[in-house]
Amino acid sequence: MRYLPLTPDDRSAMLAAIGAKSIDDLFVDVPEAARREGFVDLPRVAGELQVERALGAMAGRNVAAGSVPFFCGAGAYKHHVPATVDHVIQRSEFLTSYTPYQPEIAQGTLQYLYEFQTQVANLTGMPVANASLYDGSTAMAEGVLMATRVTRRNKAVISGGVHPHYVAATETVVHAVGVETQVLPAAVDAEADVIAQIGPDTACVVVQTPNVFGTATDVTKIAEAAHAAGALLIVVVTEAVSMGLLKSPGEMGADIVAAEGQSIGNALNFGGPYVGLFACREKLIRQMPGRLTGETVDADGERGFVLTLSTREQHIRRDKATSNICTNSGLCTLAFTIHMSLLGETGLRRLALLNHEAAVKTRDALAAIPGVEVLTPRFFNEFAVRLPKPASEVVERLAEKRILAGVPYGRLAPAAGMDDVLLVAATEITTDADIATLKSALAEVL
Amino acid sequence: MRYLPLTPDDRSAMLAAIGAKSIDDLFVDVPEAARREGFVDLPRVAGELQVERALGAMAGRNVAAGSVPFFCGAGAYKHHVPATVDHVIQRSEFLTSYTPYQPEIAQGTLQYLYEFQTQVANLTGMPVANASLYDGSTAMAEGVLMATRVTRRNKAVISGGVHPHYVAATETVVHAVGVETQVLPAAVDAEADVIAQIGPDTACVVVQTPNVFGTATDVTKIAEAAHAAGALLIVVVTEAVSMGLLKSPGEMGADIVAAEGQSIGNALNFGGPYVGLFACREKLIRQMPGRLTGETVDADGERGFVLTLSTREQHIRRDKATSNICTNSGLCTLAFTIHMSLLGETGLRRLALLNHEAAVKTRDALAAIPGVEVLTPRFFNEFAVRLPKPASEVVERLAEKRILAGVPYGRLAPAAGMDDVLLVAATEITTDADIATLKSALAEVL
Amino acid sequence: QDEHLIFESDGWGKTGVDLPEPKADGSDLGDLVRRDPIGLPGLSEPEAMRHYVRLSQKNHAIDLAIYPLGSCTMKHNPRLNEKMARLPGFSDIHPLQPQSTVQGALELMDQLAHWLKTLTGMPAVALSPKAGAHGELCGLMAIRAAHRAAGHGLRSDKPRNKVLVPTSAHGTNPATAAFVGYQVVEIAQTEDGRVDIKDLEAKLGDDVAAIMVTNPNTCGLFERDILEISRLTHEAGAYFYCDGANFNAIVGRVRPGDLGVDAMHINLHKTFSTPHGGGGPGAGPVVLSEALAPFAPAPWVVSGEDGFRLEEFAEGEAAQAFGRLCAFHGQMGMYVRALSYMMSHGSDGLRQVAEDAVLNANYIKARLSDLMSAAFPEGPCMHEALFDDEWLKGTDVTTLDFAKAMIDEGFHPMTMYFPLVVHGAMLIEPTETESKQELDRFIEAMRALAQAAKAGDVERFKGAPFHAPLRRLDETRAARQPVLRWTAPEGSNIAAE
Amino acid sequence: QDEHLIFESDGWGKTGVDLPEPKADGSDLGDLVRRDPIGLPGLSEPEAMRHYVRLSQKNHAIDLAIYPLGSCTMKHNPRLNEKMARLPGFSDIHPLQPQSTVQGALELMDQLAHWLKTLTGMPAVALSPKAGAHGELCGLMAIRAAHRAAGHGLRSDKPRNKVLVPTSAHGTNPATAAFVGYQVVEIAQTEDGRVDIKDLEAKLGDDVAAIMVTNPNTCGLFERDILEISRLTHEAGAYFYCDGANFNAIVGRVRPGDLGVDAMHINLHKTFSTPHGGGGPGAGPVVLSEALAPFAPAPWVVSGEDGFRLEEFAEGEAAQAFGRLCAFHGQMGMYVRALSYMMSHGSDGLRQVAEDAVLNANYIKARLSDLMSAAFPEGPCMHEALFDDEWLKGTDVTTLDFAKAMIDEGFHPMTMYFPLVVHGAMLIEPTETESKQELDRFIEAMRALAQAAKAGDVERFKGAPFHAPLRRLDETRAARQPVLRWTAPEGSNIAAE
Repeated sequence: MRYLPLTPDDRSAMLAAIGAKSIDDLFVDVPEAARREGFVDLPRVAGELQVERALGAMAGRNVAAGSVPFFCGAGAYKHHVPATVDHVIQRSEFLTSYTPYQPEIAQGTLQYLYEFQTQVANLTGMPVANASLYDGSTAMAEGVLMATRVTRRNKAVISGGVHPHYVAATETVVHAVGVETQVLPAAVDAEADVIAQIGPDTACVVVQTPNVFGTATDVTKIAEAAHAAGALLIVVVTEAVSMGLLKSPGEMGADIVAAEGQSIGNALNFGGPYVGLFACREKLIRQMPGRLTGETVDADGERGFVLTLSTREQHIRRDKATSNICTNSGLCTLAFTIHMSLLGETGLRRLALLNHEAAVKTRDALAAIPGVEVLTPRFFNEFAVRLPKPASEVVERLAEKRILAGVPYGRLAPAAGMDDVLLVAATEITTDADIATLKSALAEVL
Repeated sequence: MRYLPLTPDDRSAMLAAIGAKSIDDLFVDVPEAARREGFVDLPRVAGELQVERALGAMAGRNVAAGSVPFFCGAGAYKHHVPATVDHVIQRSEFLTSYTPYQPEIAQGTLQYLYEFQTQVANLTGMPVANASLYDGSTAMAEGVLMATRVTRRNKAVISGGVHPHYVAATETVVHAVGVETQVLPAAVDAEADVIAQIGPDTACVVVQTPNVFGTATDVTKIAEAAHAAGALLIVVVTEAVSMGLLKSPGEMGADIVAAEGQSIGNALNFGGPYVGLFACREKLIRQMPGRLTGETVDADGERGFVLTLSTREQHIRRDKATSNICTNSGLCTLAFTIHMSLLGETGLRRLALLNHEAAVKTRDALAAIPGVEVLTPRFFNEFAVRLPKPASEVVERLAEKRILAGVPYGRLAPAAGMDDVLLVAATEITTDADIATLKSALAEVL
Repeated sequence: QDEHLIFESDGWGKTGVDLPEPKADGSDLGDLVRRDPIGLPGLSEPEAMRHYVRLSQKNHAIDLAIYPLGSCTMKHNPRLNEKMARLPGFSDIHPLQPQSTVQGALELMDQLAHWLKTLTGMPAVALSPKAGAHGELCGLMAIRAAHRAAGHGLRSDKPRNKVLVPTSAHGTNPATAAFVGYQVVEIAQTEDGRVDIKDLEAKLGDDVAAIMVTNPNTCGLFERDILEISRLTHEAGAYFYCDGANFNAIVGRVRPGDLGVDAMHINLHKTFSTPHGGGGPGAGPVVLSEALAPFAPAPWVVSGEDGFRLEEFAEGEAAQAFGRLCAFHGQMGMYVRALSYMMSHGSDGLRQVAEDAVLNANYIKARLSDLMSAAFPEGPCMHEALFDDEWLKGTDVTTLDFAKAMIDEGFHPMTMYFPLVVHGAMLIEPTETESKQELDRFIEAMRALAQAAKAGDVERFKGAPFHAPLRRLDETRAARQPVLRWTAPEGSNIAAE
Repeated sequence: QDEHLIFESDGWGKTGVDLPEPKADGSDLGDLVRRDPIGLPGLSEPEAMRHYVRLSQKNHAIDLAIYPLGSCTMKHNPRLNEKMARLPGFSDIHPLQPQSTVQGALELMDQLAHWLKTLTGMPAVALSPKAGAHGELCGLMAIRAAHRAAGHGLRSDKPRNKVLVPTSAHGTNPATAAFVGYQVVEIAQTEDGRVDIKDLEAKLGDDVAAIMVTNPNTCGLFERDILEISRLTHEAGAYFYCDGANFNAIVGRVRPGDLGVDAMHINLHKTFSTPHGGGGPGAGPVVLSEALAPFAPAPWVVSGEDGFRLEEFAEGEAAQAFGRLCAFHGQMGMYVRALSYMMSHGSDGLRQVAEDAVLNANYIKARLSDLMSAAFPEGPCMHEALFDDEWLKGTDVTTLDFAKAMIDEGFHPMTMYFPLVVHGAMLIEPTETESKQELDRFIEAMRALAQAAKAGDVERFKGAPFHAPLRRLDETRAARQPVLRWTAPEGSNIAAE
């Protein structure tokens, strides 16, 4: 087996050095009843060629986003990632290193995490960010928990514009610790309803902008209302590129930002791995979940970086930790950092404008189709339309024509009664030809 | 432009430091008549996405070997290359380094070249090998030139079993320096005719085994005859994997081996870059062309490697050099070395047997088709068949069915009058299903 | 050599990405548009490449030398897996594409599930947990849901509100149990490093929801009484959660299902070699027993006549589950790598993995035990060898010092001060992908260091590392005055926040 | 840290590739089968990975720091190009597939030819030369063929059997000319580093086949009299071969066709950034004038109504050519990379390449000329700055010593002792892909070193490098007692030859 360096001779010599007769001697502690002789019922060792063929066949049965006109979004976006990004993250020294617990020989990882934290803080307009969480949805859950720790209140008010999967993932976790959630009805402009629900028991208000219907909102007033009530404002962002064009959550008064960073540097990957961005106000640092990198000096006074404030974490605090999280999205974080370093402010703003431009073009094209009603008035790169037929049917019909037309809102929330709503996203990869193809095919199937 | 780090501000500051008013000041030595204003008539700067789309479209118009039943050989072979190989050769430290003229900071390159030289020497059964030439065909040309230098004779006898492109490439070069070539008629067992042509003016005899028709020959007798006449024997090998199963050229008495190393570690690449293997007897070292790596010590007595015997080379000897060659196939050499290190003797022998097995199976399948005559009696992984129709027509018809059935000999040598001969190769990638598909499709088009 | 931060480059205003000139200016968004500088430097591609390549060379990596972190399992990461994960048919598909366009992806998830279930002897698996700790969460929530369904929820009359955890457990175990509302009760450990059955028996009762046991445990030992432990647990009406971090030691030889396990997460990076990537991303699928299977979270794949289907919302009995754990379907990129690894090994190769991992660890233990004090000298260890600092007594060298001195020898230190039950613990896990040659090199270096420590060469340890990119770092200072981001120096004219 | 050779590993008998068990045993091949051991160790994949990754870290690379080798042009190698070259539609096609199945590949060759012809202002190009020196061969053979066709072959009555080459030329120029049977005659150089027109005029005559001039030349200077040179050459009935190694200095601003060039090779790695790869593979297409175009070697691409066609054998007028240069169609993998690079830059970006390359070189020259002696202080240089060792006189430090001391500062040395026309030459080429920040870092280090040399800190130079994987190597010993391969130590039981 190509990954196993020991030869039969090595094994014999080593058993002799140990003083064991056979390998079975080393498994004596396993109760006899649980010892398995022979091999489990699965195929035997396979060469690279065989594995490539088997997995290649599976891969071949999927329709890759880059090969067709593509308009899916709803929390995962197809962007172009520079070749440099994927090259660097595959370097042995990044790919095959561990959590940087020994900072003297892990400055590579620690420094890029520090750069990442700074980039995320600046992008979100917040003073500090952590070194990432699993994804945007679990970041939202951690945000709500953190808000309850900070405010010592027990209720989260969640806008109806937040991605239903984010709400579900959050409720799973926060309900477990007894936090109450009040989820407002889904609506394209759901944020308008939030302020009225804030009460003295509200730990936090959670809003998303652009929301799941694409609506971009200035949440400054919601922040003011939350703060007036002693609650925190959590802003969720599922499309990180939007912050290159839209006012940052920090500027609008967010206390905590939970965002999905997949759009920068990371592929669609059928939903994971992604990278959760998490930023907050400075005074909340010690209540933050997850890994943090900080600056310090070494014994010679040279600048260096270390993981810090680990007294919040499970490996030190055990059952008193701020979260049970033990990893971050290391390599996805690196991809984010490199892509963002390449973009810079100039590139990010331009990228954001190109996304917006493509979405506006798409909107204009679809709006011209009889029977299609555009629902979202102000959006970044995604908007909702109402169709005269169930959206999932339409999407399937278009998939047969090799067009991936978007995400039916009903797929995210079957019970919402909005089965005729389709979420349509466009990015810098969307061409005029893609839009024209979508337009004519959609007109045909309606 | 993403590859150009200077900003407009940088440029101004630098011009100021230089004392130039504008960039044009730095081009004053260009005669005015030759200065070009404005841009040449070509497209402007393009982003990664645009370039990927344009080149991706071109790539998409080719039929990749791995996607169809594939039987082409004739000097270039489709083998499976482990993922590790391509990963390592893309490491910055290998990919973006230069010729190792500064050995203190190039030991990575120098050591693998030393390993490569040893592997090639052992594989070919020769005492020494150089650090590679451009490809097998130019290696053969260099071999003939070297033989004329060593023997001070002026004529090369070339077997009719040598790949016609190799002969053409060799004649181009050796005719330029006035070396005479006698190329014997093409025949499946052409080696049988060679001995009779050796004379007192023969500098070298060039034979290929397996030859272009796939025939494997024991050339020991030819070596003896050549040596008896004071000539050198040059053995050409176009399929390096064959040496894992067949007697090595060295064992059979070769003085010089010129081989194509593409089969180990390197992709088909539509014909290049490939890697020329070049090995010879020890006493001929100082007449060798190309780069050589040797062992030495550093100032502290530590073992290290350097480029050596460079007094043979053009940058020192100028018009007295053994060759004008200035590069080697560096990165292809590395790919060869890594793949060979992974294979080891055990893996190489097994790989060779699998190739032979696949070719025998293919032979048996085709032999059963009425009208197909198998011409090659003893072969490694390639053989010739005579078809009842012109081979190029048959190949085109099968290509329409997305089967790449082999190489018509007539494509290599239109004047040889062997247009009905097809060269068919099989390797470890050939499946039973591929063979069955070829068989039934071939039967159909004949 | 100091490598500046990107914020200290001259990249303000530059970009390393060529994009067409946008026609949109965002004016249709009015007030929503961001006006202030964001504070993101841009680098040309050559500068970015060089910056990150330089940084990378400051890292240790498994591709450079043994990385003997006990409990972390740093093994070789095959590049085939990286190549497979990058096939556009896997990497370039959207989680919410029509299912008819992702049949191959669903098949892959189904196949992965099949391999995991077969190897563990368990009937069900929840794939979506995004890391080991997330898997623990998933498992405990399934247990909680099952108890609730049986009338023993946390707010019921007869609440099962305790989780028993051995002292030697990973920190995530108590953290997770507490996280989902359980009271954590520690179980004592015997002198030979196993769960104290007597103590367990005493603490089991109708208020116990589950036990969480790592097996092989964090001392690198197999729990000999594991069948007894699971019997007692089930008799008490509790569930057996197994921390699967060390499954790599037994894969192919022991099926957790045969041990009575009800739920176990599998760290795909530990047993199935998905890359650690400097700390993630991980993946922590959870296998479940018949009893817990109905309480798995959405989504899951079912295979039917017309292909594969992804169930994204629980219906019927499954609606008793607790919902979903994350936005989409989990770590697809890791599924591909793990399946590629499993298919490569096959059932024979995977069994060999466990055997070689255990053999390598015992070899290290055998070769070092004359100089260093094995924490549990009697009997074999499993995949990792545990030493304490007894042997350093009187040398003035601590476990930490010793670890830092290993850096100067070109090795990554072993895990130290974990598990907590052993004083000055040094936990060494070589994994199965180390050759005897590399093990011998490591052992010789360790022996030389141990002799130096005993010989009183204290400065070599106290000052270590001397030959690393940096000397020892001041972690206290970092925590006391946290500096968690770069800020422009005062007086600079950088257009950042 | 010494890294053993693979032959010193314990890999005799191992393999790192899993292959099915062959059913064939080769017995049908009888005597032809190899029986003796070959002598090839095998490594498991983790061992192979580690060995080569460790080795790699002993190399300097452009991705680590500036690599200022004059005349070698070490610039950034975009990874986009690597990605494009690996598209299966390019990397996984056979050179002898039916042409109907490689239309995209032929289109790419056609496109590449179009860009090269347009940028050089030349009507034809031969793509197949496999490196710069191979391109020189191609060009001179075309010239030879043209003279032969005109009755001035080497064996004719009025042979044109001389090639004029300036003293400053690359070694490949005289080597190639001699190789194809020409007598090499050197042309003198003026004090300002250019071709001495008087000397050229004196030597031109009806026995001269060609001149070979590098422009910009190897002193980094543009040949001011280039139009005069080509006029005189053509008047004498000779051809003008231009060594295109330094085309990167003028691309987009000057077209060699406008200078009267008849043939010029283009090192794709220098101007169009295909990776050097530790010494190759290169690629050296040759552009040709109208007069030489009929003498191009096979194969070439023609575009017709029904697509692209590869002509593999010369017919008609083209049959006057000299045949083919190599087995197939040249360095396809490099064509893809070069076209990817050219398309990325576009006509505007390529012009900027030349301007920035020249600007960077002049900046270095300007910033160092007070401490070091520029070989040609007057006027601007082109893409490289040339210094001599005049300024080191009396310091006991040689150019070599200075170069080795640069290693200790983290930089690769510049090219030294070339061109030969300058004493103790130091030829510095930064390329356009260096930022001002990196140039300033380099310049500061160079200045500090220069000051140290002048201050008499000789040991810092004589002993250098001190901070490299190895100290200075004994090259004389290597050449005197050549050890060109590993052999098993006597008495070892290794089953090798």
